[in-house]
Amino acid sequence: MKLVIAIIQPHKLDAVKRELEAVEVNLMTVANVLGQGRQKGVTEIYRGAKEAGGLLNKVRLDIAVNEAFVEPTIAAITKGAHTGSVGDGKIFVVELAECVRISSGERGGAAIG
Amino acid sequence: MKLVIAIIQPHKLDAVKRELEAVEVNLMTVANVLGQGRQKGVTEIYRGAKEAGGLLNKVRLDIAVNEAFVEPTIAAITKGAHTGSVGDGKIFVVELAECVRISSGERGGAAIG
Amino acid sequence: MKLVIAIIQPHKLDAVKRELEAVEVNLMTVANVLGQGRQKGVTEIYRGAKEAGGLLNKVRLDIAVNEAFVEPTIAAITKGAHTGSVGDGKIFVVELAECVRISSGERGGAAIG
Amino acid sequence: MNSGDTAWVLIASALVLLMTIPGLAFFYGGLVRRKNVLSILMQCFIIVCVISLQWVLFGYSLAFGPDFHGIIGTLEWAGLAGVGAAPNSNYAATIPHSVFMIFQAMFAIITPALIIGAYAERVKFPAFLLFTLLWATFVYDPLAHWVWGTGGWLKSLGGLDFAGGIVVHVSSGISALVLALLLGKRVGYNSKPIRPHNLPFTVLGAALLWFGWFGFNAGSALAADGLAANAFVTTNTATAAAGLTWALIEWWHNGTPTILGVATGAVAGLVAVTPACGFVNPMNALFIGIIVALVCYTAVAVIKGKLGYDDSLDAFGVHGVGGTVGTIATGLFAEKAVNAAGADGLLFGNLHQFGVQCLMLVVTIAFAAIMTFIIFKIVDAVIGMRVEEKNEIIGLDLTQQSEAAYTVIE
Amino acid sequence: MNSGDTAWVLIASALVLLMTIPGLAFFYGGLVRRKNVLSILMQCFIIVCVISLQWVLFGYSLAFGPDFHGIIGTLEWAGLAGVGAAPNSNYAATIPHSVFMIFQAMFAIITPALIIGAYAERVKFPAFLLFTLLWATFVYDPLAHWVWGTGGWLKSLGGLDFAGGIVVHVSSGISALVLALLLGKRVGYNSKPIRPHNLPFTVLGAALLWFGWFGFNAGSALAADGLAANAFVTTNTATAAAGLTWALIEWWHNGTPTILGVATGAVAGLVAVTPACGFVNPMNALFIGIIVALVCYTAVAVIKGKLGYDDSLDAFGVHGVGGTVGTIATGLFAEKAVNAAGADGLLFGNLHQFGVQCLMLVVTIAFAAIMTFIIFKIVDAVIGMRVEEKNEIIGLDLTQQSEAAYTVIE
Amino acid sequence: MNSGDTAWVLIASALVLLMTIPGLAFFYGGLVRRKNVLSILMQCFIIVCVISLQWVLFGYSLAFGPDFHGIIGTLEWAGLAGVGAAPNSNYAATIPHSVFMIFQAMFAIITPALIIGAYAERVKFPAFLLFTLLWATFVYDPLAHWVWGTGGWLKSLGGLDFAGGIVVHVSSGISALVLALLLGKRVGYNSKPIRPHNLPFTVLGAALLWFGWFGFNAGSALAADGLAANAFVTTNTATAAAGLTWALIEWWHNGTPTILGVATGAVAGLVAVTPACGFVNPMNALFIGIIVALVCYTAVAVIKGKLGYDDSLDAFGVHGVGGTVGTIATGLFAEKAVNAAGADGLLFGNLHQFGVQCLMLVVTIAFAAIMTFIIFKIVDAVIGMRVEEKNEIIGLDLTQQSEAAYTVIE
Ligand SMILES: Nc1ncnc2c1ncn2[C@@H]1O[C@H](COP(=O)(O)OP(=O)(O)O)[C@@H](O)[C@H]1O
Ligand SMILES: Nc1ncnc2c1ncn2[C@@H]1O[C@H](COP(=O)(O)OP(=O)(O)O)[C@@H](O)[C@H]1O
Ligand SMILES: Nc1ncnc2c1ncn2[C@@H]1O[C@H](COP(=O)(O)OP(=O)(O)O)[C@@H](O)[C@H]1O
Repeated sequence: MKLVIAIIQPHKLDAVKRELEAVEVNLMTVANVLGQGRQKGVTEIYRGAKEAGGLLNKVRLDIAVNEAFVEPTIAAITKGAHTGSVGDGKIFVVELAECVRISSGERGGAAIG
Repeated sequence: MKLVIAIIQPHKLDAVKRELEAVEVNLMTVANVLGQGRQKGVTEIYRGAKEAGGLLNKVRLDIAVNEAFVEPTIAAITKGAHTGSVGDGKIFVVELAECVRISSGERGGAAIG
Repeated sequence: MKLVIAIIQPHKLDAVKRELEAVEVNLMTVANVLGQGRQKGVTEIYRGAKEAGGLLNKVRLDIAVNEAFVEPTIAAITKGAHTGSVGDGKIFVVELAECVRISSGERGGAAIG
Repeated sequence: MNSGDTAWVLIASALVLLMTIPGLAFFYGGLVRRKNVLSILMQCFIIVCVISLQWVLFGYSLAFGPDFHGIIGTLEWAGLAGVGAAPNSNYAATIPHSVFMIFQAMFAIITPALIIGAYAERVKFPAFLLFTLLWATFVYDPLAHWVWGTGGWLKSLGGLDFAGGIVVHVSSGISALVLALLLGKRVGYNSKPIRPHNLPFTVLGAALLWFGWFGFNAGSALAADGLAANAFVTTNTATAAAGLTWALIEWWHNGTPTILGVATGAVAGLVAVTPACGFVNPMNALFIGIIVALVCYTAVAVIKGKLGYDDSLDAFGVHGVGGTVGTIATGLFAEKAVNAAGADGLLFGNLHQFGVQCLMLVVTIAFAAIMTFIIFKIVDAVIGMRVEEKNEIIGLDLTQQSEAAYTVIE
Repeated sequence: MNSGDTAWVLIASALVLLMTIPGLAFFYGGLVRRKNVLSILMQCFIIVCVISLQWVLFGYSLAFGPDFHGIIGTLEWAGLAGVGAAPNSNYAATIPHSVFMIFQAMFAIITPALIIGAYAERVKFPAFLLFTLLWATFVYDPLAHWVWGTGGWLKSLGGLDFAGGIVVHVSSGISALVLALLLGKRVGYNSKPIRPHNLPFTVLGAALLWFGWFGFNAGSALAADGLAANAFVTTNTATAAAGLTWALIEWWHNGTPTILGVATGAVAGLVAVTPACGFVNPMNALFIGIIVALVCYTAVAVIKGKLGYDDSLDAFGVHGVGGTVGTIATGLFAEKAVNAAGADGLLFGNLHQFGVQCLMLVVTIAFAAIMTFIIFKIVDAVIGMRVEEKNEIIGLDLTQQSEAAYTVIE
Repeated sequence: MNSGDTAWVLIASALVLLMTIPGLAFFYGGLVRRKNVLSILMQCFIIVCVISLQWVLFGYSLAFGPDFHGIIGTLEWAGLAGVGAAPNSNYAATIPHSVFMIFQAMFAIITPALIIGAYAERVKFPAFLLFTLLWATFVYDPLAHWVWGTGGWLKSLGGLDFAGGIVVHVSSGISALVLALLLGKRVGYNSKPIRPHNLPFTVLGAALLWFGWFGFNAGSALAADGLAANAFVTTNTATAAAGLTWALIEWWHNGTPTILGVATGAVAGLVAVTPACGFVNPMNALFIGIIVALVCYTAVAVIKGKLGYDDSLDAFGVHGVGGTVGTIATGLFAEKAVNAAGADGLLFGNLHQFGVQCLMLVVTIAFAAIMTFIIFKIVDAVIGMRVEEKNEIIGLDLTQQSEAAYTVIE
């Protein structure tokens, strides 16, 4: 089991969700985050005081999947979020030691989907 | 050491915290997240435009614990968050390679609690 | 590759970012979280109803780095966030199995920076 | 007809509308949880719509129309028949009758809206709507007739209620208590305080209430004259005194004063001075403000906790209790020196007036409580007042209105 | 001169300013996404600044100054020359001329601000600014002269527009449609609804619009008298009827009523009653409210979706369509019994008036549409109306103004 | 007595209250960080309470009561003795004396509230409270007497201050600067800009300030007449000019205009036109608006940064500097043609008046600065003005009031 963590552009969320559905990955947890990456933030000005390049809004997806789904998940996210330019985001994959479904107490691969 | 990540219903947070306290797990990090799971979201309507089943509010707990506490932590979360119906949430467990307490510089198991 | 997760005091974010820059760690994802730690929350009162010690605002940093950067990253965060008192925060390190840059499709260590 | 008086009552009418939306809507809306804020705004807004229509169609006629045995107005003025530009000198000789009518419409609107505070976060929208319509028709309209309508029996007895301490606040506050008791507590109540999701909204609402209340109270003089001026000054003074007193009590009792406390105190002060503002002098208004803060604080922060009913936003604790304080205070502090058309109170040697005020109070409490009980039972039988637990947990915004107040991710 | 009338029109002027900022600004601002809210507030605010100056410098003179062949005012009153404390009896005999001027200034301000709803979330700030200035000068000012200016040709034909159904709402609403079509859809439109980022702000705005509209409509009587009272009552009644009707349609159509629906309906009611409020009686205003809700709901929730243009915040669907309904309704329901200076409408046997109203409508639609098209083309050529896609995605707040509305991490 | 004038000053009084809460409270509240917003709202709200009481108990008498050697009013009117429905013809012959009193109360309230901008985010609540009470009594009340009180020495010299440029803005602005210097910078100031946590709130506040300021300025005519009309028009014109000018300067200087800039400019315009509005014509008001934007922008965005004091929300930069500009401008642009009871300024050949204005300015600056210094030292010795660093970091809402503005998780 793996936990796939993706940081994407907010306006790509719907496209990514569509692609994930297409590979039957339907469960996920989504959060608002701010990103500092190669993409430069926009300068902000408040009463003349400038703040160069602040953090940018990003969306973080956490998706726990069984091994077989890891590559399809990465491919789907990439497909939905890709524009080819700086700021598209990153995907991080972490080994998952255990997974529990609270409602049923199921564990492991069975609990993921 | 493990990092226990739990996604639960927001209104169960207090109950979960009480159960965790009972097993002496007092430290945690909490965040607002949105979940897409088996539980269906509620349809929203704005000037006639419908959006079926949006994301649902969930709470994410990140709890770093030593090995001995992993199962008690899972059990406590389950106890506090369980209702038996769809939407109760999931627990994910990840191996923790290191832990550092910033104030003292302590590392490893000693830094977790 | 490792994923370094740091929970720090919000007002230390700028200092931490400066220290990270100094060791050439420029990419990161930042989120608002609430922490329950050894530091006590402040009592809140609403029309006479008291709630003792609620959760405290914290900032969470997720930084994916190659092995060589792990210790410098920990050191930089510690330097920026340290005051020596309760509440300074924690750093958690997790093994990273894979990393993908969406824009280019690059993988592994090359995708991280 | 007097253009200055007309200008004043027109703007006062607009101010009283402002009290309900956005004033009360934001005062209450900030106090609930994020998932229920729209339900409050919706309830306030739709009340404005529904009661505006009820009022012009028949409510005004029931309340202020030609008297039927002192207990109700006839339907002669239904659909505003005969309510036009010509003044009605029974009510206000220097302004168009329709201006008096619309000014009173705004009072009829805000009264049921005050009750929202008691059942917030747990009623079905259709049930709320039916309840409100019945309550306005069978509680507010008769009561307004008794106390303010030409020929109304409490008015004939000499009861004093300058701007609605009885008709607006006691009536809604008592009904709120009855509803809170009948509905039961919110899911999760008691385990820990249910925190206001947006206190700045609450402060915005409180400030707009204060602002609008000048229309409510000083507008009730129905002229731009010395009496309006007195009502304006007493209103501001009592409110300030109550807001400050509440802060000081909190300071002493809990160690810190809070903005929610000051805002709540100010509203309590506004409530208490409402029946009194055109009959008492400013220094006595100051006392009224101090007293009401002491009493309401005790009700809200001490007694409610002990009795354990869930008056979500303290509609009873502030309006019911505050209106009671104000009604009695009017019986104490009223003086003919302030308003020759009024009466002297107990402190000026007139025990009779004090008795009349207490009578009015008892009558109103009994009437409002009983009627609310009956209406609740009817609506509960027909529709069911309370939402399912599942929907209460998800929140009323999504389940009753299919809307969310704020986006999280865009 | 009459101090009561002056007091009323002064406060009414302030109320109409309040309609634009913060009223409309928050109504619209809540409906857009988080990243664009400041752009809306900015557009509303700067319109107030720019048009205030345009108006005193030359706009007022163009619109209301000495007539030139029925089509425009001369520049005789530019820089407010001769517009002082003495009343101008052509417009308002009992108040200072400068009060009439500033009251009208607020109308000139809000009209271009209404159009914002159509191009929200995708125009360049400099282009918006130039467009607005040209539109105010070449669309609003002439139209105001035709309908309201002494000697204006539509006024001479007997066209009735009490408070701006034609001049304000139809003109801006039609222009909004033209702009929406010319600009094209927002990035991501259609894939799923673009959700309001802060509905409480929208409700706040709607409530302030309702409140301020009393100044708009009842202030248009230019006196604190029975006519103002009638306009006040009809305004409130039509608005309430439209808000409630919208909720009921939604309930029947979608299963739940929404606060956004009630607020939208209320605004539609306000729009439709605007031309009519000083000519119709309250019960007919009630009908107007019901009708406009039915028509606008269809336009916004059914037709717009089918035709597929992106009128971001329904400036056309509410103001264009609602203003049209109101203008026609005035031709139907107007009666001399309400306002002797008005006329009877079709239902009172006067087909002529109905024809005049339709003529006004056609003229206004054609004029506004053509002029907006021309101005758009000019501005688009000079500056470019639409922001780059990249900037649209990042949001206008950061890219057009270098500001963010809310902090995320502090 | 005149009902139209009374109606106007009553509503104007309510408008000036609205300026403080919610106007200024939200203008300032949006500019601070999330953790301090309630502290601002609290400070504004409690000032309304405390000064309302101070004013009726003794403040009004000190400021406007029977003169004692030109420097202070006696306590003859303490507790509003003799301040009732009968007009006081020294101040306003056509409205009840109590209306004049309550109108002035609102000025006494907002003045210390303006100072909040200088010490925001770092004072102890009890210290703030004591400071405010002392400042109102020992700075505001005497100054109001000198400039506006019958017999006041600056008034006797012929100083012109129509609505409080000196009494309200210069006095508070200078005191703000002194406080900012004495208190020192906020923790973390300078490392990077402290960003406004909710700019829509700030815009809401600015818009309500603009709206309420019509009451402030045009209400200062104390009648609904041509003078009020002039004040209304000049106020709107100067404000619009200043808002637009600020945007243009920013555009040129930084590349983009901002809504915070426009709002700040508008407030600066309002401030500068305050002393002048009843003495100058609209076109000169337009110039005043342009000038004040240029000067205040320089003060806020250039000079402050160089000098390095932390005037958190620019209370000095806007009110101190803007009030100074307005006071001098009054000495330049005033003309008897606008207000026969006024005087001609320098541009109309009257050097004397210009001198008097400068004298008033110097006196006020010196008096306010010295008194603020003394009061600060006293309060700092007794209570300590500044919060502990730990509490400043956690935020004033939690540490001074035990409240949080917004819930994060529910
Ligand atoms: N090494 C990293 N650790 C944590 N987050 C990262 C890292 N690199 C990128 N991110 C996240 O991904 C987002 C996109 O990164 P960016 O460098 O702009 O994109 P890209 O690599 O596609 O050009 C960043 O804003 C940040 O949130
Ligand atoms: N595979 C997964 N990956 C990431 N998050 C998940 C996954 N499965 C569930 N979740 C999270 O858990 C929440 C509850 O899931 P749901 O399927 O509704 O609950 P349950 O399995 O208890 O019925 C979801 O809303 C989502 O946030
Ligand atoms: N074991 C843990 N698991 C998850 N989060 C933790 C854990 N320990 C600490 N934290 C996070 O770190 C923050 C700081 O912890 P705290 O105990 O106050 O700091 P310190 O250890 O530096 O005194 C907490 O508020 C919490 O968010």
